[in-house]
Amino acid sequence: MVEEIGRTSEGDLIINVGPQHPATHGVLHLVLTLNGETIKKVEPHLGYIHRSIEKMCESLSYRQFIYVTSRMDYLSSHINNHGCALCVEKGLQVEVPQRAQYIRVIMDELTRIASHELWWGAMAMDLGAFTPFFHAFRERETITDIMEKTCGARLTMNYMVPGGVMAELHPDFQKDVKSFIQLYKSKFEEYNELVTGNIIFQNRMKSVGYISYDDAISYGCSGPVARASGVHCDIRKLYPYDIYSKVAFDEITETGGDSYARYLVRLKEMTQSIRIVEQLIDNIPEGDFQAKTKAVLKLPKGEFYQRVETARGELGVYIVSEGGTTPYRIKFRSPGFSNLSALEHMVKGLKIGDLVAAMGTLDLVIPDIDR
Amino acid sequence: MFSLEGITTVIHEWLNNHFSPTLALLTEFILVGLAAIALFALLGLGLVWMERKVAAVMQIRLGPNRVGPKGIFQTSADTLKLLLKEGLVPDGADKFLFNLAPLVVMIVAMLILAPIAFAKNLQIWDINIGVLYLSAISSLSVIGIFMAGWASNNKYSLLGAMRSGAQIVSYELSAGLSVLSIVVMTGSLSIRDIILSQQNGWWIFKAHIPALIAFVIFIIAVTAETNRAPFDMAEAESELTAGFHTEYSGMRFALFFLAEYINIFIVCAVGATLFFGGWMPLHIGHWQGFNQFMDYIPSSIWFLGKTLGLIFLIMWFRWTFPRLRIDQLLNLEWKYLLPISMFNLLLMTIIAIMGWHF
Amino acid sequence: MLTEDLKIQCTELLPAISFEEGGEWLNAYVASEDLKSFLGKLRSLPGLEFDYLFCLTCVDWKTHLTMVYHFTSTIHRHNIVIKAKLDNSNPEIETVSDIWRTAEMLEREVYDLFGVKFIHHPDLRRLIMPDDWKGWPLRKDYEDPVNMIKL
Amino acid sequence: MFLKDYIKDVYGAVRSLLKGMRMTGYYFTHHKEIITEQYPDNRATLLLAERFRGEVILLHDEKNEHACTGCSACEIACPNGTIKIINKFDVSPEGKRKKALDTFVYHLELCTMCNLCIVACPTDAIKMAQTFEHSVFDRTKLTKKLNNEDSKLREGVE
Repeated sequence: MVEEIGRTSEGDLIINVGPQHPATHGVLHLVLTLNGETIKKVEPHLGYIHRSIEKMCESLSYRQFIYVTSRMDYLSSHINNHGCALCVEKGLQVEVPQRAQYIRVIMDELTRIASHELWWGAMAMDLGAFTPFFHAFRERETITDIMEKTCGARLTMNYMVPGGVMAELHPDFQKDVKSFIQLYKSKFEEYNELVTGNIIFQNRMKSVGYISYDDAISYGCSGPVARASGVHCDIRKLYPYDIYSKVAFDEITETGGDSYARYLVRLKEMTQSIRIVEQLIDNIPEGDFQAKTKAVLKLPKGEFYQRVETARGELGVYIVSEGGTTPYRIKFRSPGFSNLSALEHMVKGLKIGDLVAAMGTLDLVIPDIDR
Repeated sequence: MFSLEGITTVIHEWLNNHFSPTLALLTEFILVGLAAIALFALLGLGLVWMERKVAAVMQIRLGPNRVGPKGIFQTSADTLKLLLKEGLVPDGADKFLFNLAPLVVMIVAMLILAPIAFAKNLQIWDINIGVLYLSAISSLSVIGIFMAGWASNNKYSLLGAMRSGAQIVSYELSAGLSVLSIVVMTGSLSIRDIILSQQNGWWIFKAHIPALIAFVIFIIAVTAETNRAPFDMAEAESELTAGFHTEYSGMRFALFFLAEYINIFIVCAVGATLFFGGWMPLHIGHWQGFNQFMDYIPSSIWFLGKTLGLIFLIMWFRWTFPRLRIDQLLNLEWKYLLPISMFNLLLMTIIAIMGWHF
Repeated sequence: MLTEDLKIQCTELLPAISFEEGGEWLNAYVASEDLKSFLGKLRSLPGLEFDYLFCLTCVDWKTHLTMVYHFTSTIHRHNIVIKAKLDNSNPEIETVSDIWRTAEMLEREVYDLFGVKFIHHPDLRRLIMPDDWKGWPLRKDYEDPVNMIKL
Repeated sequence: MFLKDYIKDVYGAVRSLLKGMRMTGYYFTHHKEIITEQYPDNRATLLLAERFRGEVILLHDEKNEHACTGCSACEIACPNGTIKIINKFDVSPEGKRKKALDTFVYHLELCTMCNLCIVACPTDAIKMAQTFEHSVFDRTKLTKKLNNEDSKLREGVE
């Protein structure tokens, strides 16, 4: 007969969500303690896709380690690479040509849109609506096509190198990006009709997974998660890198702090990214796409820290150099890791369905958390 | 002209002429049973294919398109695959109940077929309490789901079964009330009488806005009762992986899967019967010419057309809406649907008493 | 607040503090036993209010370990890096997870990969590696012939 | 007042749901919007971007000559040990020993298509090919020798 296993002494149900579960988008493993449908405790178990990237990077040269970082947060691989390249440049004190800076920022923003598109579809799927996923992929596919033409890959591009970018832009690049902007603008209203305005969606997301301003800071949340609680934490605004100081865009903040606020922040961020791309796409200056660097890069002895804003939040690249050709120690401060730590605080006392809704709007990418 | 009308009468007379009455009756039993099973298989396969196609086009995809023209045999191939698969029973499962559960769900789905009129004079069992029978039997399927959830020895299954129980018990109420509003109009529980009462127009047109409201509530409630998105709390694959049938594989899973589609067919057939006149062609008051023209279309086509239309509506819901949360689901029933349908029943009663309908 | 002012204020709070030149932000070395009380003051004193711990990590220098804390203030927008040297053989330090909640997970990660014991940590277990894993993978002397492939 | 809000709630909810249904209904009736690519069937018309990184190839011209001097720059640049250059020493007619490529070993199973070797190559001897259907049943087939039999260094390439 059915045995009583997996229960606490109080009779609560312990349930494993993951490592193979549709809502965890990868191999996250959450151990839930449930009282009926109500969540009493959430305990993340990590490491199912841990590759020890930090240790790997210790044996790779400064040119080589950048490609590995595409495999952390694979949805914003350009931005990861960008952060690493910037950190190495900071150590080398290389001036990156204007053209390369423009290209980098355009690529970053396209990546951000692509990442948010995927999040939008996947989150709708978490909540039980399948159709948005495919609609989101239609637009995302256009971006990956643009990336493929210029960078040669669709997901893990490895396009940013210390000193600039790896290759010249594809001749069709500007045309393609403009046609993408057209497509995006024509389809954006659909997102609101299909998801944002829908009463079921709103009820599923409003006042779910609430995190206050102070808690968001204490938990080290960053990116859209913190901005939905009203924290100003957009690295692009606070510590501008490359040409972000020259472009006009708004830092989106909401005050709701719940899943719906996080949803709105991401949705509005896509529009802001489009705005940035529109400003830059016609004004890419002529010039080199890469600064002259030595064949073998050597960082001076010291510590270098670079913060960039990925689609999920603040990525920190911390390089400790001993003056050699490889980093002595490298640490990636991943946004998902800190955002995940706030999950238990968000969903305690809510239902299982809310866990999925809250997790969906955290936009977790598991390789980013495990590294 | 192609028609299923009177086909039963022909068979009945032929059998009675050639065999003794007992043997004839027995043969009829067997024939009906076989027909029901065949219908089952066909409907299941057809509806799964339809669902996949509808979903695909709404999701700007092509859907199944490799096995047969337009992928029409895809579902047969899938069923064949499921038949050949090993049916696993998890460790610590209650084996007897585990095996029984899909059968219960299946048998319940089959039982409801009995009073449904597929065409003029084509009805398995013209029972005088048809509507009552339908609502009574349809709520039995929750027992099968409960069994599956309990016997699987899996916490996801258990949660799914618990949700399903809460859901079906609640939504049974408003489904029953909206069915009752049509019963009030006709004054009969028999499916045959209900259809005949729509001789001069369907109830959804004849009984003004209250009938429309009753219909909307009915569709919402039956979507919930059949565990379909946006009310698929029992499955909720992004929350409970697959809910009550997480541990099922092979043929047992196929039975659950088929039963889901049969249930959709049945509730849509009931909806078509109550609100759209079943096999009754579209008649408008005293427009003799128009009515006669409509009669040329066979009654079976009318019935199937209406039912498929409603099935499409339910599929449309599924591929548009996200899932509700369990407490919101119950809120919707107890705070919105139930009060509205009770008020609506009152209105319908007044309309029926005063004779304000056409 | 400017780096110089920060320096003065930190020296007032803790005379034993020593600073490291170079680097983008103010780098300060604190003895490991003073760390907890010092960080508590950094968090709460008006004018400092380093409320955002954005990076917590450890560096293995073969002779010793160094805990590295990166702080920023969301109110004043100034940054500081606090470091604390730890003994190589028995690294121990007070947890800061009661001041910054994010430290709970980050300290678990550091414990997992470097073997630093955080005193009074609410739930100090392995986070990424399996529970029965032997050794501290990110230490420089760690050897794993199976999983580490030397090119 | 309460009743008014209640009706307003219900109306707003139904409206928002109908909006969503209008959207999916639009796609149901507009089959032109379908974006499915029928992959194995459209191989003939499938166009890959010319920079797509499928695998590393060593370029040979019609005279079976390549431009690889065997300098091992790609081997050093590779982060994964994907490339192994094995050199031999040709003896020129004047009796001088000259380094030349013997075997260009390429481990496709280790390659991450990062393009660093292509960038590192001083003579543009290697490039990325657009092939992408790499799956095989035997892992050893993924270890490839990139230079053709009897191929030699192109004249004038140093």
